[in-house]
Amino acid sequence: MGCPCALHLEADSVAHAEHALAAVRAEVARLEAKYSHYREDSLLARLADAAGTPVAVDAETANLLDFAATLHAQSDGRFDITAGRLTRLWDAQNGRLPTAEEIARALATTGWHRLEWRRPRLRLAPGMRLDLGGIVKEYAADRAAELCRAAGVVAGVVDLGGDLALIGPHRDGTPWRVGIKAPRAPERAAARIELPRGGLATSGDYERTLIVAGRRYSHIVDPRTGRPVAGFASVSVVADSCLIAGAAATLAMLLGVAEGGAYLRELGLPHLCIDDRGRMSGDLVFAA
Amino acid sequence: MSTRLRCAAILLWVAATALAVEPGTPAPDFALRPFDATSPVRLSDYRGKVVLVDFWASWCAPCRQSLPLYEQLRAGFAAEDFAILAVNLDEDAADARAFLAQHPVKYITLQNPQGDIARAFGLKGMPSSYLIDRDGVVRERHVGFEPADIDTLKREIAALIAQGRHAS
Amino acid sequence: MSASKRPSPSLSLLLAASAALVGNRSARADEAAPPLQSVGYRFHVYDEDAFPDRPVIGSPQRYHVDSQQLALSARAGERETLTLNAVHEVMSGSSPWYLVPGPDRRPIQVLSGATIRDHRNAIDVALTHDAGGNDTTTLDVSYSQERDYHAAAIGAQRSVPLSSALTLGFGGSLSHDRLRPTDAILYGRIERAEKNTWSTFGSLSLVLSKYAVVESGLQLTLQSGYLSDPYKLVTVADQQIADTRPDRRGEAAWLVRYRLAATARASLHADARLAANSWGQHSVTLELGWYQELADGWRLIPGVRYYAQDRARFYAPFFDHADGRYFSSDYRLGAFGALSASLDLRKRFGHWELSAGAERYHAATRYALGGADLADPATVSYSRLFAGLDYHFD
Amino acid sequence: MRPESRARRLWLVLAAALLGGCAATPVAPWERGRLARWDMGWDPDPLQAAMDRHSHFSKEGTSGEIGAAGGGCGCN
Repeated sequence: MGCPCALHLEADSVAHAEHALAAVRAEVARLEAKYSHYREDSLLARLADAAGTPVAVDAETANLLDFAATLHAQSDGRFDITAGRLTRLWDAQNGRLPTAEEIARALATTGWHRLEWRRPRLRLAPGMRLDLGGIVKEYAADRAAELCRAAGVVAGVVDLGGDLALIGPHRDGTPWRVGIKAPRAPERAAARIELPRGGLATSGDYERTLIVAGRRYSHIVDPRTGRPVAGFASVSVVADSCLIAGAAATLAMLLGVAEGGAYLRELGLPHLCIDDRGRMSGDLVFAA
Repeated sequence: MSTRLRCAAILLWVAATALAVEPGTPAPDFALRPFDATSPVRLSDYRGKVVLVDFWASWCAPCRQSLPLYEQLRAGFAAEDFAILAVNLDEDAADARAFLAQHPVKYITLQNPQGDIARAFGLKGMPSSYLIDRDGVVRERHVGFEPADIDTLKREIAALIAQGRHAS
Repeated sequence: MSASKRPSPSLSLLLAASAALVGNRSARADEAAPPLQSVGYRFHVYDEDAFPDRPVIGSPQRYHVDSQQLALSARAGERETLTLNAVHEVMSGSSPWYLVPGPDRRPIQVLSGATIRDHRNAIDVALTHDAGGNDTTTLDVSYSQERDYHAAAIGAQRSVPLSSALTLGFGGSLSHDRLRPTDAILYGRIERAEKNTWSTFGSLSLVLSKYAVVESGLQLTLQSGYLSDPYKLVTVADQQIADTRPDRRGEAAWLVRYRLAATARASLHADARLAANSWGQHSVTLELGWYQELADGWRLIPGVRYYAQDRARFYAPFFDHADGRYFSSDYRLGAFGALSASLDLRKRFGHWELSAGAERYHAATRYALGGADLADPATVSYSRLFAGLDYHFD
Repeated sequence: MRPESRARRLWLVLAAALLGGCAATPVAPWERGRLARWDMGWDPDPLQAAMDRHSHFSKEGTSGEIGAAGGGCGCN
């Protein structure tokens, strides 16, 4: 997943733990291969190659697309997985700012309305590329936790680069103490909270960030303007699943400081927002 | 072929070709009386909302599981443009009432002891549910019920609610 | 793009949209439901009529069996049900040994002097997989153990709907039985023996109307091994020799079952069976039951049963000459018929169900299929009583 | 009457009953309330049915049922 991953388990035996670890590794590798934004052999790359013609997708992909459709509706179009070309332009790997012409060209292949989605058939507009950032890593964390439970390991945490899915509380029933990353010093925790189950996800401008001439350009791009969002440095959300937490956090990032905070309050999910000056807001502030 | 056997063959053929409501076709409208009210409820009154029409009966074993889960579904989507209309097909209303006393639900339960609405929908099994979009078009059909189906249904309902917002 | 609209936050929509991906385990009823579905207990008393005052050697007291049955059924997976049936029986009494010709050539029964006291323990475990839509597969394993008899069996059966009205059933079973008769040396009985039973069946059931269903099935059974009764003797030319039967037996049975929902609160059960085996026996069975629901959870179930068979080729009360290879005077291989009547009363209150019932089984040579020349005095009538208590968890 | 001819007559009656079934009117899924009743099962009380079969099997020379047969016992 291109980020440090960790698995904390409490199991009956080393063999038990290794069994769970192997299952997690295989699952994360499977999802990485299938939905990677970068790999040219991924399903997303193959869908981009087939853009213009309808393709029947598998049930898992269909479920992810349906989930993305709901997020698109909830964010009034700001969360848009069709923005793959745009997000690539603003990726740190480019090392330079995109030109206005490049942005305009990417925008022309972006937009949920340009995609035809009627389960199980998907047709991308020519030139369109999907980006499942904000969903797929979080989904992978939930899947990994589920696999651990299925393997009989009921206490533990899956950590995929700061997105956490709880397998279950410590074996004595106490919750895990988990840290929320500080956006400007990701090695340090901005806050610590206790979590028995569910998921915690953070969306921030510190990952895959393009820095040009001392200015930070978030990889989270508003598909309506084609430019990175400005506002929060990071948003962390706690929810029943890492998937929900990640989706809510990404949506809040996209909505910006004023609307994003209101959105999270209305959802009623515990959250911590940190703006670009390091000011914190949200009901998890006490944990900082 | 004897007349009797020929009759049987014709009846079976008629049964096999009876029109069934498939996803993509408009849901047949109906007006049915609820258990707890006198004035009939029309499906078309719910145009603009996503509607789940569930055909059930007290004798249908999976309905013991489906009713409580549909009640959770109703509660989960209470704030949305979503409604459940349950069409009961018991011949004897007393059986249905006894079942509802055991498995109380807050969504609307309608009586269709003659089964003509079930026939209009061309039910293939019991229970059967039809997910109808805001324009009154059947989008999904589920025959039988298993607890895991509720997740599929939730996704489908969420997708239809999202689509409606889109169009508006 | 148009001016920004206010987003519409809805956690329930987010949860719903993600349900298919990450599940929503707390909302599922199957995890909250108890794995146990039902538990049942029955106590049966089976009592054979004593020999009437006829000349008898030995005790006139015949078989008496007290049986206890414990059954439970539990969910064993999302689509699997496990049922377990355990039986403990205590048998006592004397059993027919052999017949001798009386002064008027009427057979006289000789009973073994010793009173048998034995018990039997049996267990049957069945796992049913329900693929939905009436498509089920059942595997079962059973074991039965007595002091002198052990039987282990496995079976499988499948039920597949062919159309909305027609269902196909088929299956088979295999049983391996081991005998170690008691007092084998003392009485010159076989010391140990085995037999195997293969059985297969196929059936079709058809929905006739809103009120009636019918099922027709054929069962074929093949037995091989030691099929004689080690405890029985037979009089051949005034000598008692061991009961001697062929070591193979094939049997075919055709069954028809009919169920009619006669009224809103009652149904009629009618079962018929025709059977024939390679030992020359034929039989007819007719069974009628009426399930009447009464007020307040009461239910009354009267039933009648008619059974008639003719005799096996090598059966006679006694043989004057030793011509032939096989000899048996086991009354079960003779010609007889039986009429039985039963009455079952049940009362349901909440999750509990109390049941009690009785059966009177009256057997006589005069009911035999095709009649019989000589009445076998061992032909037995019995009475049966039972009481039970069941608990249903749902 | 000879046993064979009596048996043959019964076969005929049962066969006619079965063929009559071909003329059955199709029953819609929602019309199966009566058929779904407990007392309309082939063996509504399997526990009781097992015991009935056991006692008949131990007394009679022939047997047979629809369904997989179980193991034997010393009773027969």
